[in-house]
Amino acid sequence: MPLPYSAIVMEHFRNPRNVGRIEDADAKGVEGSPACGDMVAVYLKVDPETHVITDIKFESYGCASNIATGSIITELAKGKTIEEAKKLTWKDASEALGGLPPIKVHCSVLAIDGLRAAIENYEEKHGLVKERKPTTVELVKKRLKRVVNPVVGLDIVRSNLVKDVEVKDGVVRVVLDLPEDHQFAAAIKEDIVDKLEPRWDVNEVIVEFTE
Amino acid sequence: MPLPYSAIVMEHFRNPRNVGRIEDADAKGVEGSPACGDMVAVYLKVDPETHVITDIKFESYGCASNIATGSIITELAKGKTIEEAKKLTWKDASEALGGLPPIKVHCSVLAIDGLRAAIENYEEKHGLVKERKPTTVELVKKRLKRVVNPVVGLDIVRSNLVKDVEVKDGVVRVVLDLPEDHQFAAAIKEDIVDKLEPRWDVNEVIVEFTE
Amino acid sequence: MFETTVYLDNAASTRMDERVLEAMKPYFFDLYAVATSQFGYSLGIEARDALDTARAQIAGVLGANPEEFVFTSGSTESSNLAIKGVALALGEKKGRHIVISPIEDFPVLHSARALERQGFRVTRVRVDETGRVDLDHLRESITDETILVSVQAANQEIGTLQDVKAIAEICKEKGTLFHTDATHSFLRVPLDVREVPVDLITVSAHTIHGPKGIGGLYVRKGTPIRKWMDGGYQEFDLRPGVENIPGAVGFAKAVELITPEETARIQAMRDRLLERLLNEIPHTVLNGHPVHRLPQNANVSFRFIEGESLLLHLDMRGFAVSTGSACFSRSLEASHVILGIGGNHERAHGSVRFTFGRYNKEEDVDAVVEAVKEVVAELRRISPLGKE
Amino acid sequence: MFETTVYLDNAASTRMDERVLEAMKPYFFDLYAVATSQFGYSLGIEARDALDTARAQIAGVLGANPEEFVFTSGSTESSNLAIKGVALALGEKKGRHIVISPIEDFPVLHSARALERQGFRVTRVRVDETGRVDLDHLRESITDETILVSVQAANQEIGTLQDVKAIAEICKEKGTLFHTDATHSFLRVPLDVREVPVDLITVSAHTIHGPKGIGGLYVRKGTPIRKWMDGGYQEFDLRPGVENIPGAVGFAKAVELITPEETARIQAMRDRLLERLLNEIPHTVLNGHPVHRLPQNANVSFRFIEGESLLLHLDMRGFAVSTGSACFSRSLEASHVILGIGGNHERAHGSVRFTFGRYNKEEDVDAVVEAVKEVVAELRRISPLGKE
Repeated sequence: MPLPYSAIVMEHFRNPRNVGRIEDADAKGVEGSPACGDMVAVYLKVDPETHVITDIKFESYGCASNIATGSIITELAKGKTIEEAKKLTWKDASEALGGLPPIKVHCSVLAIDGLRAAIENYEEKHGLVKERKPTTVELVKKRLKRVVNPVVGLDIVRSNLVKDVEVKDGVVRVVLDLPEDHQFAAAIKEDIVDKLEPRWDVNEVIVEFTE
Repeated sequence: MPLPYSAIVMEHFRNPRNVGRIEDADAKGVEGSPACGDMVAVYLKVDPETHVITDIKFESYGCASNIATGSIITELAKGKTIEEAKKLTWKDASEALGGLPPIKVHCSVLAIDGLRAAIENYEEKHGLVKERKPTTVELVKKRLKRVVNPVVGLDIVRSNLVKDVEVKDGVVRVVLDLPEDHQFAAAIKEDIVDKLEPRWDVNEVIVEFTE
Repeated sequence: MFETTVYLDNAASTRMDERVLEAMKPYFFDLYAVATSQFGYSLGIEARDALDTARAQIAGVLGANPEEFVFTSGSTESSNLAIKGVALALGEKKGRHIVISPIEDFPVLHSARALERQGFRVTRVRVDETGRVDLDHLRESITDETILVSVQAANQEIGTLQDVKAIAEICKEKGTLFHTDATHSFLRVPLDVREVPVDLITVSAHTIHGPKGIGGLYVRKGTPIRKWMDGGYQEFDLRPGVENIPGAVGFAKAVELITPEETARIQAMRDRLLERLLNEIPHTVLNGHPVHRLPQNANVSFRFIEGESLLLHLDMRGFAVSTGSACFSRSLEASHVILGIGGNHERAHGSVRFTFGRYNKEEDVDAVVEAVKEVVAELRRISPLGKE
Repeated sequence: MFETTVYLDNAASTRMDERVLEAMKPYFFDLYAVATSQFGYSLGIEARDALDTARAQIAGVLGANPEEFVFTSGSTESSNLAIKGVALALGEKKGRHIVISPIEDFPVLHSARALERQGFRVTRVRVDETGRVDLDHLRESITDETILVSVQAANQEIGTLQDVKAIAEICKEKGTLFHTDATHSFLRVPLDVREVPVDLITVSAHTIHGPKGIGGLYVRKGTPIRKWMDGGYQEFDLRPGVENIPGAVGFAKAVELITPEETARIQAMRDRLLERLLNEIPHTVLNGHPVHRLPQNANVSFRFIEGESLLLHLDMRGFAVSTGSACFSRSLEASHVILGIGGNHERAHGSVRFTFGRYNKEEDVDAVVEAVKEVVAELRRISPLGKE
């Protein structure tokens, strides 16, 4: 029976590790919202000398892949320096979990984003932030590589769904080669907005369809 | 099981009466053609004094209702005067047969037409023909009452299918309130043409549809 | 592999009744011919007879004449035929405007959208927070160009029943046709075309323990509608294709087997479930109407948690339910029904639908409640929400 | 009531195989859930698994990938989807011209007519007196605006096989899509999409001893086609509606049970029938192609007599056959196929089709021939034709 979730995912879903809050956390990151249907909060304790993550917990309002990814990513981050932890990707989580359904990248990547947000929060608090990069077409495209086209299981850039990108006066315009009433149009659009809207210099994200 | 044909129809279909030719017939009538899929030939022997039909035979190229009607109508006509026989109708045949499917009037009425044609042939040969009536709108409508609308089992005049009739210079134009691609459009059209085209003063029959 | 013991997704599809298969069998192996024209061979005429008998049975429970009921492949096709068939018949003649509710099931919703792409205007009539159509707004929405109003008899997710009679009468008064998708209410909530002036009704067999792949459309005599699927002359020249006679016979048998007593039994189970969930689990809200709802449907939202996770946990415990969460849906979109009645995304994501059928047992209701209580508590423990 | 002993109308529909029902049963009573999204409950995932397995099996015998095959309610719907779906996708973009043969079955013939009413141009390519398409005329007919060529693989009445490969290659060369209705040739005449560049293929279960109410459409990957029936997101978002999983599983089982040996056995019976009829009954002509024809099909015209009467007499003797006579057809029109290959009305009215299947027995062939001889002689005795 082709279950969408691997045995490891199911195990982490049933018994998620590192669940809860750290009341005196050194940093906290929250990604998503009830409105988008998935939300992850990540709490960190970091050794101020070594920048090693000594404790990490997460909370999840989301589906199985979201919960399992929160569980595994906190396991992977624990004991790493924040520099190392920053480099953890969806692919790392997916590999550790024995695979994640591409159609659910949307939900699972949120846990990685939560970890990154917590690390950024730590860096900000501790003056470790480098200069803020402005949002360019190139940077947008890089971000869009984290949005998956569920039809083919590839990101929307590599699967040639992104027809055009424009950045002007804080407005990002993305044109997708997809009919507006396509089965996954709304989900992909939401994902794109989620990825770009939090940028410091972005006021509006417009997603357009070719049909 | 709702068989379309009554037991009497089936009996006459299996064992048709009066089948064959009369080689020295006094008159002969043929209606239909292989092209329209039904054809009936009726042969008569008539007593020249009493005008009583002393012998009658028929041949049929047609479906069961055509064969059974040929069988019954020859039974009914035998022994009658030609004046009496002329008055035999499809209804008489249908009643004697325990009912005929309305959808098949097209085929069964041909046998009655065959009998009438044979009688007309006799009248012509023996100088009994009255003045030929010209084709008028009224006469066309009367004839159209012999064309059945299979959808409702009523004739096309009474079922309000005939929207307009025009007679001019030997051309009869009939407008039907029916889409041209209706299931029975072709069959009804053919029937109308069959009924009107043989008239002595009709050169062309045009059937038009409203859609 | 998990063992599902309690199936509570009877709105999606139902277990077929063994008696339905028994009724179908002769048409697989003995009377397998197509229904010929009446002038065909015996086997075909007997097949036609079976088809006509099935048709008469189903039409009968709607108070309709046999020739007012055509078989289709299911309710999706029925609703396509109703909406697009009327559009084909009247779009040029009368107008290019239709009215639907925003919480219709996909066949109606997306057929309307297809017409919009062809230049039709579609009005989505207002519904209140329980999903009931605003009758005044409906009345205002109908213009001289309105060729069809399509409002469901019962909602597929939240179970809300519309006042079909009132809607039908408004349509009649305004001189427009009225189609209702009764897929979920058929035989569970009475509807008689002699009392309600509805013109077109979508029904299906698979929601009443009948076979999949067969449904039907009631078409009131004289309704202007054109064939939408093209092909042969079957089904009064309204729906072509070799007739699915085993399906039709199975459908009729399924119709025969539904009784008011069974519906009452189902409603009692549903009532007990709903009462316990709402009373015993905090932050739980009912979706849909408290009174005007399908007897077999319960739909609630548990705050702070997401439906797919809840569904998966229940599945591991042997209970099959459905959710309006985006993560569960094929389109990854949250339920348009819950959003359509003014609910927010959280309410949609946390919504769970329990629908009962013939094979549910009274003793399972409490087991479901206990499992839901446990799982909701566990997921709330994990959730970042609802804790301040 | 007559007892039909020998059924020779397998082109209309076939007796279902008992093994097909056995394969379907679990999906009536155990795995009756809908195929949920992959994130549904176990029962739904198992249902999906069954559906996918069935899909892979059927796609496999066409040489196709599973995701290139969608289930429909039958070949009528498949052909509607193929023709109208391509028209929706390309009508605005590329052009409004399609090419069909004049002897297509009703779904293709009438879908094309429906497009004509919407302003499409339809070219009906010439066929010769055996029903084979004139390939030069086809080549000339395809213009830059041609979006689709739809030519059947085998004719429903006269059994003529088209040179599907040659047609496909012409279409490919000309850059137009090619759909073929293979309802009657499926599995009886090989067709592999890896060898033949066809884009869309209509198939059905009920002609191969499978269930009624289920069919399918092969859609080559990348083919521009739009959803035609509106509703949910099933079948790769190309065909909505609750999946008929028992039907799909039965279809796959039926596919599995067809063997080349069986086809050879059927052809041998057909050959013997045809040989005897043509040799022993004067004024009898073969309809269709003597060589390029379906192995299960025999079609002859007996001059001077009408088919319905012949059919009825054969029925009384226990033989079920079909005729192109107008009196037999639902529309009271003579066979458009026989007229389309240049036959006259008499030839159409006197045409009789004998189609064989799994349950025919060798020893019945001679009995059929004897009965036909008797009946033809009797009807010719009654007939006014053929006597001078």
